[in-house]
Amino acid sequence: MSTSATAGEVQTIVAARLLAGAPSCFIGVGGPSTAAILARAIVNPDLVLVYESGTIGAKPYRIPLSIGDGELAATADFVVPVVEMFNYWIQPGRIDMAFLGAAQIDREGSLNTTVIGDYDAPKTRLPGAGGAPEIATGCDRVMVVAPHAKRTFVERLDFLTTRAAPEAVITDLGVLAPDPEAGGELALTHIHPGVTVDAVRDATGWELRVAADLRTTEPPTDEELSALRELVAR
Amino acid sequence: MSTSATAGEVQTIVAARLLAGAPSCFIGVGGPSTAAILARAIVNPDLVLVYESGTIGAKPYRIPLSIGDGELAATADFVVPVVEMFNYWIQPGRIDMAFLGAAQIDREGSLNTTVIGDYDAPKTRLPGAGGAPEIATGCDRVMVVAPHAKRTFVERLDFLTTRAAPEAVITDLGVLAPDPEAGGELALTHIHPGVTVDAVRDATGWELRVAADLRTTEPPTDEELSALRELVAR
Amino acid sequence: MAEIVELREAVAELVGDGDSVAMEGFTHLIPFAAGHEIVRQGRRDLELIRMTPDLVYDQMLGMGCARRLVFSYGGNPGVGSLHRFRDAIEHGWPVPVEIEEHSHAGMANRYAAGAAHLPFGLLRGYAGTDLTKHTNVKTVTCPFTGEELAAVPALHPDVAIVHAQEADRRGNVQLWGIPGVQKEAVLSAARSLVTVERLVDELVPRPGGIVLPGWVIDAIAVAPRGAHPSYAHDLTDRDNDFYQQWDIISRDRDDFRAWMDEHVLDAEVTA
Amino acid sequence: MAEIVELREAVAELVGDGDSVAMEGFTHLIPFAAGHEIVRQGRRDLELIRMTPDLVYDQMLGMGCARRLVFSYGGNPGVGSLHRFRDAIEHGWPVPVEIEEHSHAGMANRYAAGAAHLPFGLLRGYAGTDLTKHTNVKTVTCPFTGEELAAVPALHPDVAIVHAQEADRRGNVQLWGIPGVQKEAVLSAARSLVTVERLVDELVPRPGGIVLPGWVIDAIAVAPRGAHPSYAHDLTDRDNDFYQQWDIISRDRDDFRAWMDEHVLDAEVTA
Repeated sequence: MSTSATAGEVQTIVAARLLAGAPSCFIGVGGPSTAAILARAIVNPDLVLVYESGTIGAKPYRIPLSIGDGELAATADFVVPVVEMFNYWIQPGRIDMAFLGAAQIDREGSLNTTVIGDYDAPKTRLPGAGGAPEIATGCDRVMVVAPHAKRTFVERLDFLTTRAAPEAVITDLGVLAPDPEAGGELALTHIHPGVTVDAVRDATGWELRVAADLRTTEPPTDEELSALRELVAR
Repeated sequence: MSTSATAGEVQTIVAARLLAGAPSCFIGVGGPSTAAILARAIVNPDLVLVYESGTIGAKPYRIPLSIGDGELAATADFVVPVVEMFNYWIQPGRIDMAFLGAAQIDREGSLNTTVIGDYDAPKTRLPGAGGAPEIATGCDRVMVVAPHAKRTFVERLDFLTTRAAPEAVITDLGVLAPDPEAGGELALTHIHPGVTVDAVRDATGWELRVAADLRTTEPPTDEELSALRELVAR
Repeated sequence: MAEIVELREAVAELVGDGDSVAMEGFTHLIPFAAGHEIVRQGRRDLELIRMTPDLVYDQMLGMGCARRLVFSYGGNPGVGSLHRFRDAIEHGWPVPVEIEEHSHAGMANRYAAGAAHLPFGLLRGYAGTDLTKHTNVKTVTCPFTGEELAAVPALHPDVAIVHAQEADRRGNVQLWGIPGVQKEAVLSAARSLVTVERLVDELVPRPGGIVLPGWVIDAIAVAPRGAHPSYAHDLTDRDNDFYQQWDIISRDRDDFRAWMDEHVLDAEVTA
Repeated sequence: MAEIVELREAVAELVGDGDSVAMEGFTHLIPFAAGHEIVRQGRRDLELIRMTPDLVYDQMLGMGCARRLVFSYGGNPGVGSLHRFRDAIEHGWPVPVEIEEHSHAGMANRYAAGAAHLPFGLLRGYAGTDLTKHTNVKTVTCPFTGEELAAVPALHPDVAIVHAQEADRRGNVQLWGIPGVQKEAVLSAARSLVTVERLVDELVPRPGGIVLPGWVIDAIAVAPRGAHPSYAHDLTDRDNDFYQQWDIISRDRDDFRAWMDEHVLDAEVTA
């Protein structure tokens, strides 16, 4: 690998590593999808990928643009209707882990994907809930993947779309996790190589706690980075 | 056809005739199944046969012993799980007509298939409800097929399994239908050829009303009878 | 993740005295081999759950395996009575059996609620029947329309047992033909056992095929013809003659016991 | 019984101004051809219902067809915003649009309740979210456990429109691949239209195939490539490039209108 990893690449690789050992993972669109597909390549070849379109056990060769690309259905162990997906698979907690994204996250880890500004007179109308509220309550473990910025990590959500209690929030600057000694408030537990704590604090809209044993993320290995780049290039 | 029709054959043929023009028919085990399959042969080739095992549009060549014989699934337009059958097809009234049997029928047309004697100390324990309670309320039109006897046509049911309001009750002696002038009580509207009104009254456990315009059933034609016998012989 | 084991071992591991056991298969794919193994292992005090008890529960009731039966249609389909079922309920032979009965729609929605981890299922049902006085059904009021609907409690068996055509070597199962409530039974249960006609290297998706992934199953056991006298669509035929013979075999207690001795208790396990 | 008719005729017959219209297809089999025909016929004041509005409703909203939108995820999947959807909600352009939004689980259960002719659907959902203040969701209490659950009102659209791979000449439809909520949409609606890639003499059952019988469908119209830029599994591919181009085409009101003029309003109907 000639060039070093970008912040986004580190974020995706760190997210993928967290899937080691997970039996199954529920995937939304965008960044989380790349991380989960990468996880199958680098840490967890048996990971069952579940997309809310109804494809269970999909084995995509390329990163799909949508959660319903044809390759997902073609490579799935089985495909179920949406009603069955939510009622028989997500709601009972059969899918171990979920990767979610968000436009806003608060210090508890709750998410906004609905609106920036007032609901009835929005500044920016976002897509809305999708499957997230019930995925977050149905899956045992929730991971959030989001870019680290003040407008994303906010003191107060404009709208609470999804009450999540993420085990980890993986950003392009570091990793946040609930601090049991602070009532579960998200605290910085890892910073990515080359990132300073001040930079993370500056990109966070609340007074960010830092874990006593703050660590630096293990840098991407050549194998991880080349697997990711090869996947993205397909 | 050398021999004349038996009472049972007349009953089946009369039941089959009532299916003329019906789009779809729900079928329990036993006699009603034969009538519905016969209907496809003699009066209604497009009749959609629906069995509670989940087979919709079955086209059995032989009379199945059970409602789940392999031929039903093999010839069906489609097959659905039991939950879907009851929730998406029966409950919303998508199946036009139902044929039900019973061990006891009262003058309102309600049915007992649960128990003879006391529920907690039964004289005869019967199979129970099966699909009948919801089939009777889901389907627009209900027909009951039962042998005519005092122990079947009773003043008072030992157990009300299915609240039905049958359009017709087809027996081996005649046909009963609700009399609007008697609050919907079942009255004798047809007697089969060779049967007397007294014989029907004697075989009924309540004071049976007789319709003012009582008619004699049109005798089975040679075509009907040979179609039935051919079907039974297969 | 499903382990592929001997039927004997699977039953010993998964089915204990006093367990609630749901063995499903609606006319098709009835898990007789597993039922016989439970009889051979002498399980007692089971709560047996099944929409249509059929011959498999007639046999288990007649052998005294159950303290309780939950069902919706206890007949020999197209033939008549289930004599052991009747004898158990009418005369408590060989042991008294408590019953809880529902309609098919009620049972199906109980399984569906169990599979969805909802506490109850919702239907228009049981209206105006005597069933409501004798079974576990309540009403809920629609918060939008005020309409009253029937509510049935979710089923959560300790063990579900179903039979299927095939499993792959990773324990994924495919069944096709009449699908019944097998998926719901497995998903509603705490543990599950699937007996299969055959193992295959790879499941080839079939029209009407239903897949149960290995990660919702505890054990797979190979039991060829394990649904007899029921059947496995495309592989075996329903033995309608046997269903008719059963009416005679099962009518008398001694004849029944003799048949069970010969064909079940003393039988070589084939798999 | 389904009649096989021209798409133009089907839309004229089945979709009226002010109707509630559910056009389903979860990423796959989105009925674009029917959406374009509705635009060409100048329908107004529709209540548009769809879990994922996608480009098809972005186009219809931008053309001013709707007074109301019921949905659960209004994004361009994998790309970003739906600009016409945003403009309609943020600025009321070209006409104000009232919204009612749910979660996917809520919408799916609303369709399922509609298909089952139940007044409401039941789920563990919406808990602790601001959605409850802004949408139509209530609670019911389990009569067995006392647990509070979310209740969502059944959907009963005036018309459902879906796209499928094929129909036979009697109007029976088969679709396969990602099945979405198409069956529930059709079964919950008072009327239904299915556009298909092709007519066949006989439906050959497919793995994963879902059959909708002709007797629950009002009209079938042949519309080859009628899901583009969505797709019909095994027959056409998703046009991911177009989904990305749409982000640019739809950003500006004039560009959007020009594109719609050229590709929809002035387009020759192909079927």
